[in-house]
Parts: sequence; structure tokens; C-alpha cells
Amino acid sequence: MSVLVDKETRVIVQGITGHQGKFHSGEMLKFGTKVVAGTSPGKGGTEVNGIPVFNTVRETRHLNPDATMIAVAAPFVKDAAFEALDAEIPLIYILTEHVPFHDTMEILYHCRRKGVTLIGPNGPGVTAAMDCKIGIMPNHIFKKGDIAVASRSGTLTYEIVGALTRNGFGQSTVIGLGGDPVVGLTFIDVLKMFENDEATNKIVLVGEIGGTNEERAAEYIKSHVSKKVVAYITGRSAPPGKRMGHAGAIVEKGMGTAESKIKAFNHAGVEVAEYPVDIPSLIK
Amino acid sequence: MSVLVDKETRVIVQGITGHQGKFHSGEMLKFGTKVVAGTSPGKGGTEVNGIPVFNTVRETRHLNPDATMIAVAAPFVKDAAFEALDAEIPLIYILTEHVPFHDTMEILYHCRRKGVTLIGPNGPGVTAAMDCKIGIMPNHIFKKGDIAVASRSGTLTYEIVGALTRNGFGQSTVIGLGGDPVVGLTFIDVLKMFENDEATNKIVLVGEIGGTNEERAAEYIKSHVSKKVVAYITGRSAPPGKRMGHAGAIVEKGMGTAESKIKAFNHAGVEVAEYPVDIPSLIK
Amino acid sequence: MNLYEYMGKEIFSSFGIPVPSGYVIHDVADLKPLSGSVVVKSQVLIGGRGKSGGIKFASDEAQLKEAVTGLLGTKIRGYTVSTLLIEEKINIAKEYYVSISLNRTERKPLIMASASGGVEIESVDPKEIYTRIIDPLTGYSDYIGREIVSFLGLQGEVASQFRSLLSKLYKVFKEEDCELAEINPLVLTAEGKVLAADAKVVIDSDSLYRHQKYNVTDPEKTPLELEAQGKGYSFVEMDGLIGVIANGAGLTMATLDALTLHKGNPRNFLDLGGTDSIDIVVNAFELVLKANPKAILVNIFGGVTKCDTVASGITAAKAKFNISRPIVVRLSGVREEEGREILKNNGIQAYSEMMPAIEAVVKAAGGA
Amino acid sequence: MNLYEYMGKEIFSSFGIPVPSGYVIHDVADLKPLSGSVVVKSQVLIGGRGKSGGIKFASDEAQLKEAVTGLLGTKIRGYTVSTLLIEEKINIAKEYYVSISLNRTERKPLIMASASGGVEIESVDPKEIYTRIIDPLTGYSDYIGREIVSFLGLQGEVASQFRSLLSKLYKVFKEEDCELAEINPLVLTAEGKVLAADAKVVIDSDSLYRHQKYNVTDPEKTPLELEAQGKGYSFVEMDGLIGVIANGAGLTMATLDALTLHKGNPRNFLDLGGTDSIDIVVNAFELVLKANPKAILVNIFGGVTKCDTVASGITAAKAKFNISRPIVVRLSGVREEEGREILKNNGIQAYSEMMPAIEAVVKAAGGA
Repeated sequence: MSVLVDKETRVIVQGITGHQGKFHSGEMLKFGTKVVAGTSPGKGGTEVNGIPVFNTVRETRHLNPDATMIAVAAPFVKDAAFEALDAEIPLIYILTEHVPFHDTMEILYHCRRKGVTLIGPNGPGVTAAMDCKIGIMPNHIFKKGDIAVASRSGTLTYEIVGALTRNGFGQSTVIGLGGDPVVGLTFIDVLKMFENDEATNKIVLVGEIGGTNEERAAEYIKSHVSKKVVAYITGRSAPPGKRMGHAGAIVEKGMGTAESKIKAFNHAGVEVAEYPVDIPSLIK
Repeated sequence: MSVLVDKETRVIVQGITGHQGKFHSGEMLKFGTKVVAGTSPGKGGTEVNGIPVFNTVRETRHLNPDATMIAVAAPFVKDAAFEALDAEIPLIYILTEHVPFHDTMEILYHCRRKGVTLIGPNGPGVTAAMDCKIGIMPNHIFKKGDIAVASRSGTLTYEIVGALTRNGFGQSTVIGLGGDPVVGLTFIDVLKMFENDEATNKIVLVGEIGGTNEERAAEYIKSHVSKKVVAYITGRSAPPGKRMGHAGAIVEKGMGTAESKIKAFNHAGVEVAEYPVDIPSLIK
Repeated sequence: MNLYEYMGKEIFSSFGIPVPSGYVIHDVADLKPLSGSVVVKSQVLIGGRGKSGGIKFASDEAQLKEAVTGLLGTKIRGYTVSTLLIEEKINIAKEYYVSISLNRTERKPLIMASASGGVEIESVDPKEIYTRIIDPLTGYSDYIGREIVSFLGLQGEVASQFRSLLSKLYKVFKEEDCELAEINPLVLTAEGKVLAADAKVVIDSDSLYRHQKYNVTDPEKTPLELEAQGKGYSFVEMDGLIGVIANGAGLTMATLDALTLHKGNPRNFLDLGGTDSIDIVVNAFELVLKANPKAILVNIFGGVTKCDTVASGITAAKAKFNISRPIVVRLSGVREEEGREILKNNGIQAYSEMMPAIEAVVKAAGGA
Repeated sequence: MNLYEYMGKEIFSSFGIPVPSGYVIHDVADLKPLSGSVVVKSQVLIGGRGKSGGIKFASDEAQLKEAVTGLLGTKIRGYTVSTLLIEEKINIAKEYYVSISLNRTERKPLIMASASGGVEIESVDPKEIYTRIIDPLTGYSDYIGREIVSFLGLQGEVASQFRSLLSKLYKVFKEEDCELAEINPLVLTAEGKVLAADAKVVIDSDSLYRHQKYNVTDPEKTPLELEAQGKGYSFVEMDGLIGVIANGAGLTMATLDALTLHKGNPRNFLDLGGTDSIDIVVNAFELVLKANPKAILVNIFGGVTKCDTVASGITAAKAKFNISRPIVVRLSGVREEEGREILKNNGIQAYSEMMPAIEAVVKAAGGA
């Protein structure tokens, strides 16, 4: 069993007829993901990449979805998430960027009370190599193995996973947490899962400036994580007060600097790579 | 261990300086309940019945309350309940009558998501004879024993508990669910507790017209309750469409009749008493 | 509290739900000049108004005057018509049904919709009705509207109007503390407009402190019930012979049930409530006496309401109203002995058990 | 998005939060006749406005005119004053601090209050600050206000005004999608009135689609950053020599970090985003060229953004802008070979690993 998703996970795509929904549902099928349905209001009865399209999530219930990928525009994300919650889908991944954080807060705490896992918004999703991919990570970079990766960024994750794969280090689960100031999963949430996951032996965390997620993770690792953890932190050179692409990647009033995070990890005995490509040599 | 409350339960009273708060906190003390604090905005630093009064629930935290009795006026109940929720008090009993049910719905589902038990509104509370009483039941009617009682009404509960006591049948726990259309606990909720409670051997349910709580309980008893259950249903003579005192006690469009409830209990093998005083002879 | 159609429509309109244009009159002198065909609707709180002749149409001034004078002051199923709603006649293309109500079993709001509008929803095949329990914490969200328009087979502009209306109806339900917010029929006009052609709104009476604009007398209540309500008692008139005063809704109902099973039918339900006061007992007697029962049963289980207070109230009432008809009293619980003593000194013997008191009062009223 | 004080106060006022009466001018001709002492406040989005002379007082027409002409058009810490808020002078009895903000660690709103207002909250002893994380689903409720007035030692009418204001401030925070809604100082006047004497409101830029009334140019952004923002790029100007174009915020930051560690300081941050388009690449080059770097590094990990598209964009840009300065390219991932082929045909050699590309561009820019 992997973390969160596996070979049997049945996935639907909300907003499957949009640009992102169409493209990535096709890529997920190629990866081997069981994409059982898509939704798009008013387009019920059609097909996308051979996947049946329904008007509402309720109409997909007979297909027993375990997870949904929400790929609708930002103003409609909250409604789509509530629709998924109402249909009791246990895992919600939000691909969409630029979701107002007040909406995300509401979604997150409604997910919490219903025991639903929220991934994202504004992240690349989750992949259990080579069994299931929900999200937008490139298919070709993965190799099955025992390293779990969690990251706050997208492309940088691919860079690091690619480097791991090229150096012979396969992955158990790769999770992109998302680049927003409020996202569903924290590093601590995923560390818990990785620590309990039999398929995982080592852990890579990819953090960035902004917030105190990494500092908290470092504290948690000290007392709760027995597996080897290495990290990479990006944003050392970022000027304070500037948002570096991600809404969440900003140093404010001296809070959330790369130095603080690197120091915290070092205190917790977690080696921090200087360059992304150094991760394979640290993890071995 | 009894259900919900016991000798060790530390209780606070929100609205302790009001008429109800003053009187019933005194009665609870006499019963032996550990009333550790009361609250009343602007009256912090005073005392009621020797119980220290604080301005806010937060200020009572050092006393580690396990339960609160809310005795404020209906318009302020929601705020008081949210205050108790925020302070993470695991049991909230609302004494107050006439709370708008939209407020109760909100309170109830916020309690649910935080794992907090809600009793009431508009009910007499809960008593674990002779260990702890939270609420307004008369002190003198109880006797310790193995019969659990759950009821939708107040005085009628006392009538039945009194009859049990006089006939030598002691009680483990007595719970008043409350007379409103939306209350915190259903008969099914308490049946689960009673079935798992080692101190309880037999169960008395006191239902009334309105809603389908009793019918659902009857279904549940068939498959989930091994202990002996007897019942009394009031409202056989109530004219349809009329609210009989309790906001929840009304037969609407043929729904919620006493006949339907008695029939359901009989189908589940639960004997239904004709008169409240018949309960002791049925339970033996 | 049931609201009149016109009040419901005023609320709908203030939340942006489209309703036919119209106005309310209490007198034929209030009529405004006619600008097209109208419908004249009696404002009564009972169903089947149309079948009972409470709704008329008019397309000229003479017809309108005739309709208004023909309706004002008449009785519909016993209720006098004192208010009329004069509304533009709309061109109905299709009638739908929508409602949001409290579902007591789930303790959550329930939304219902059907393409079979204009008839009682109970008569519609359940398969033709969309139903969904709404999570009160997430509330209504547009996906519910999308499910409904999908269920009803609506598309395009009409579907948008429906979704917008449904979202507003939920706001009405929540913000106005409704037990029920129903539109039947919800009309699609020939011009493609979606309109609330009727409004049935029931407000939770416990919430009235925050909605003081409503003040509707329940037409189902008798004058004595209204008087009792004004004095703060839970009181229901019934058609038997035995007046009942008890404390607590459950015990009072149980008392009525026991009387009925003993063929001593009760004249009323009266719950003293949880206040310990002599006056409350005296005023309760005044109400019950107005119902003119053959005998009166007082059934008290003393707790907050103490037995001696009730006993003092009984003797005070007996003196004040010079009561000669039989009064049977049962006292149990807090200060029972003191109460019994007070009554004994005034020539009333109080039972301590309920059943003997029931039997005694039935006998005293001349029953079985 | 940071709002000007006057905008924040307009929002406050629309939610019923009392603010001093006042008006906004852009020109001395907009001045209204004086009816009492006023304060003239420069509308700039930077702190320390008072200390920098951006706030003046006036009690007659001559002083007012002098203050206005003295402020309009001047620069405060580099930012030109083009807007003034003219406000009644209030009689300050006491200054407080209140704010509601997003706490990123808890991912919930945080409310703060202090009796030490009028100074930077960071300078106040934490023991003097009330703080509470708010559950976003229950939201603000009056008990929080009661805790705050209890903490601040307020009573009676002033406490009521505070509680009412706090509840409205939470509404502002939630309904206006704020990252921060801060009142510092919150003033208690000598007359016993509670007023928001300043307003610092930061709106989540991602929510602007539902708050189209706001349109504030971030004064901290350079002209080139504003141009990039208008074109939809995440772009930050820096003071190095090497232009950077990469895809993904994380990879772009990592690229800057790697350059810095190699003593080849970056000139900018530019994230191509996740759209696969030649034009986006060409326009990115246009922006970077305006920053006039010594060399340009393109670092691509191909996924949704494909390597061959980027390669075509690079060659198109090279031709269009006639670029002669060194361009170093790293391509990896989807359609890497095709991309390398396209570049090779245009005389550019693409690396497949990041570190050699970093070294090459640092060298090309004349660095270490």
C-alpha cells in the first residue's frame, strides 16, 4: 500500500472538458490511473479521452470514486469542492491556481470535519510510482522505489525526482503540497503518513521561503520521525517583501526566510542540499 | 464508569448569575456535582453559592472543566456554545428554552466536528445517580441502580424516575434529550452509550409525538441493542397540528403520531407502557 | 408562524426573488387603476383557497370591483377575508415546485424540487421530486442548483434564473429563520421569466425576537388559545369535559392521555411551565375556567415548581373565582407535604399518585 | 493588494465601523471650506508617514492651504504624494490597536488587540497583546469581543462600541477577502466615541475578481515589474547581471539561488508558468531584455511546458530582438531532444543538466 493513492484508486475529474481537465485526464490515463469519470455542467453524456462525462458529481456515485481532481477556474473551486464533499469523496486534489485563500480555508476545515484529505490548491498533485498519478506531474520522470518526496513547488519537484530517478533512486510517493499560503497538507501531515508507510524508507522534503511549515516539520522530525530525511530549501536569494511566483513564497517582517528553515532542519539532523541535484548524493 | 458524566466531572455554569444559573448551581452542589466555576460578563471576581465567577470561559481554563451548563437567555445561547466549543469543553448542556432551531443546528454540527457532546436545548440535563447531576432534575428522586432512562420531556421523566425509585429500581444514567425539534442527542445516540455501559442493564425510553426519533430508535434496537428496553409514549390524545407545549411535540401531515411510535416499538419487541406508572412493572 | 402569501412575497422580493407585481388592499377604496388583467387573491392561511373561490380574475375595472367586493368580508372555510393581494396576471408556460424546510429526522435542511408544480407536493410521485439534505455548515452551494436544473431538464437562461432563485431561497430560509420556504407554483412565464407565483413561508416562532416585523395571528388558534398565548401559557383547547393544569409538556400530555384512556376526555392542555409563582397558578385557573370544564385536575410533580406554591395558588384561585366545580389535585415531589397541608386546610384532599387522581376527576366530572 | 488609508476607511464605513469624517483631494482646488481643525494625511502605502512629515494639522484656511500645497507632489521616502485625506481633528483620550490577519502557521484568522495603540505592534510587549486564533467555520462571535474588552479593561458603553466594531471588522476581513484588516490607532475620543483613526487593509490579490472596485498600483513594484504583471508574468527585478527565464516558481527560485551561490547574481526572477506557448517565451525575452542583463539563462524542466516550444520561442526571440548577448539554455524533460535540435540549428547549444548551465552563464556574464 502506498500513501493516499494506489493502483485501485478510482479518480474523477471535475471540469474535465476544460483545457487542463482534457489534457491531464489523458496523461493520467497514460500513467495508468483509473480515471472513471469526469464532470462538466451541461455536458453530461459526452466523452473526453474515452472517459464518460456527467453533469454533476452525484451522477458519478455509482462509479464509487475515491478521489477527485478539481480543474475548474478559481471562482468555481469552492463550489466544486463542496460538491465533492457532499458526495463523500475521501480525497480532493485542487489543481487550480489563484484560489482566494478565504475559500481555501473554508474548504480545508470542511474537509477536516468530514475526514477528507485535501491536496493543493496550486500544486502538482500526488503520484504513487508507478501505480497512480493524480495531477499534472510529467509521466516519464518516475521510478518505483522507497523514497517519499513532498514539496511546495511543482517544476522543482520534477527536477529533484528526475535527478533521483537518473541516479537509481525510485520513489514510493511524491506529493506536491501547493504554493499557496493556505493549502490542505503540511509537511507534518505528510511526514506522519511517510513514517507509517511500509513502502517508504527515506524522505525528501522540498521547502521554500514563506510561512513556518518547514520549521514546524523540523521540530516534528526530532521526536516523531525515525526514517532518514533530507531537504532542499529554495529562495535563499529572494529579496524580502517580494512574492516569488507562489502566493505563499514571501519573506515578511523577517519571517519565513530560507536561513531560518535551513537552520531548523540542521538542528533536527536533516541535511539540506545546496543544489537540487545534490539530493541523490545526500539520500544514499 | 457511567455514561457522559461521573463523580469526577468538573462543571462550569455559563450565566451563573442569572435566576436559573443561581438556583440550579446551588442544587447541583447539593447533589454532589463538582461545580468548579461560573461565568457572567462583567461579574468576574464575584461568587455565586461559593462558586467563583469569571468574565469568560477562557478564564476558567485552569480549572479544567469537563462540561458546561448554558443557562443564558435564548438570543445568547449560540455565542455561549461557541465560547464553550472554543475552550474545548467536551460536553455542552443547554438548559435554555426557545432557542431558534437554526441556531441549534449550527451549534450541533460544530459540536459534531469537534467531537463535543451536545445535550438539549430545552431539556432537564443529565444525571448519573448519585454521582453527578448537570441540569435541573429534582435531587430527591434518584436512587443508584442499573436502569438507564432517556426522555424527550422533563417533568414526565421525574414522574417515571420517581416511580422507578419508589419501586426499588435504581438508575445508572438519566438523560433528558430536550423538547425542541432539533436537539443534540437522539435516542439512537443514547442507546449506543447505554448498550456499551457496564453500569446499565435495562433501558427506559420516554418518547412523545413529533418527528421520527422513536421509529428510528425502534429500528436500531432490533439489530444493535441486547439489553431490555421498555418505553412510554405520550401524546396519544393530542389533536393533530397543535404544538403540545414542546416546540417539537406536534403531529404534522400524519407524521409523528403516538400510534406510529408505539407500533414501531412493539415491532422491535419493546413493550410500551400505557401509563407512566406502569414502567416499573414492565422493567422488572 | 405562518405568513400570509403577500408577506412571504415581500420577503422574497427583498432577497431578490422575482414575484409578480402587485399590491395589497383591505378595502375596495384602496384599489388602484387597472393597467392590465389581474388576479385577486384572498389572503388566508389555509390551503385550497382557489377551489374554495378565494381567487378571482379581472380584466376590466368593473370585474375588478366585483371581485374585490365579492371577496372582502366573506368567509373561506371559516376564516374571514380581510386582505386581498391584487397581482398582474402572468402567462404561465410551466409550473414547478421548490421548497426548503427543516427535516426533523436528519436535523438538517431539506431542499425539494419538482416539474410537477401547482399541485400538493404530497400527491406527486416521489420519483418526480428532487430531494437533497443540505449540510447546514456548508449551506447551499451552486452545485445543488446545477443538480436541480439537470433534474428538471432546464438549460440556458432559464436554468440560470432557477439557480439564482434557489440560492436566494436558501438565504431566505436561513436568514429569516424559516421552518419552511415554499414556492408552489414557481412559474416559467411564456416570456421566459421565472417567478414565484405563490409563497408559503413559516417562521420559527422562537426566532421572532430577531424578526419583529412579523405579527400574524394564527387563524387555527381559538380566541382562548390566543389569550393564553398572550399570557405566556402553552394552552390547547380540546373538546372534553375535564380541565387540566399540569407542569411540564410531557407530564401534561401524559395526563391528557391517561384521562382519555379512562374515558374522561380533557377540555384542554395547560402547562404551567417551570416558574414557581402563585400568580401563574391563579391565572391558569382563570383560563381553564373560561373553557367551562365540568371538573378540574391539577397534576404536579414538584421540582422547580414547588408543591406548596401550587397549593397556595389553588386556594387563592378557588377564593378569587369562587370555584364550586370539583377540583382534584395530585401533588408529588418538592414540598409535597406542605402543599397537602395547605390544601387540607382549604378542604381539598390531594393525591400523591397520578392514577387515583385521574380516576377521581373522571368520576367527579360524571364520567365512566 | 495594499489599500490606501482612505480606501480602507471607505470599506470600514460601509460596514458601519465609525471613522472620522473627512474627504479626499488630489488638487488644492478640491478643498472644501473649513469647519474646524483638520488633519491632512498623505495617502502613501508606506509606514512611518508621520515621522517623514506626511501628516500635517490645520486650524484655519491659510494653514490648510499651506499644508495641502506643501504635501501634494512631494515625495515621502521616494513615493510621490498625489492624494490627501482631509479629516476632522479628533480629541484622542486613548489609543488602542486591533487587527485581524491570516495566520499562515495555523492557517486560520488571528485577532489581536492591545491597549498600546498608535505604535508598531511589533514593539509592544507580547503580554500586553490579546491574541486569539479564530475558527474560520464558527467565525467571530461576541464572546471574543467580551474577552477583548475584559482584557483591555473596558466597561459599559465603550465596551459595547468596541464589541460592535470588532464584529464588523471580522465581517470586513471575511467579506472583503482581507489578508489584514488593521486599525492602529483605534481611538477612544474625549467624548467617549470609538473611532478608526487609521486603516490598513490588505486584500488577497487572488480575490480581486470579486472586488473589482479596488485598483491600487503597488508602489513597491518597479515599472518593469508592473509591466510584467500586466502581461501576466511573475517577475521580480533584482540587482545582478544575469537575466533568468525558467518555468515554475520553485525551479526559478532554485535557479536564482544556484546563480547566487556561484557568485553570478541574477538580474531577475521570471516564471514562464504552466502554459505551452511560443509567444509567452518571446514576450518573456522582451521583458528580460528591458532589464539589460549581461547574459540570459533559460532553465526549463519540460512537462506541460514542452522543451521544443521553448526552443522555438528562444530562436524566435533571438531573431525578433536581434539578441547578441550570450544566451545559455538548459532543457530537460518532455521533448528535450527536439528542443535541443531546434536550438542547435540556430547555433545555440543546450545543456541537459542545470549545474553546467549555471556555470556557463556565470562565465558568459564575465563572473567568477
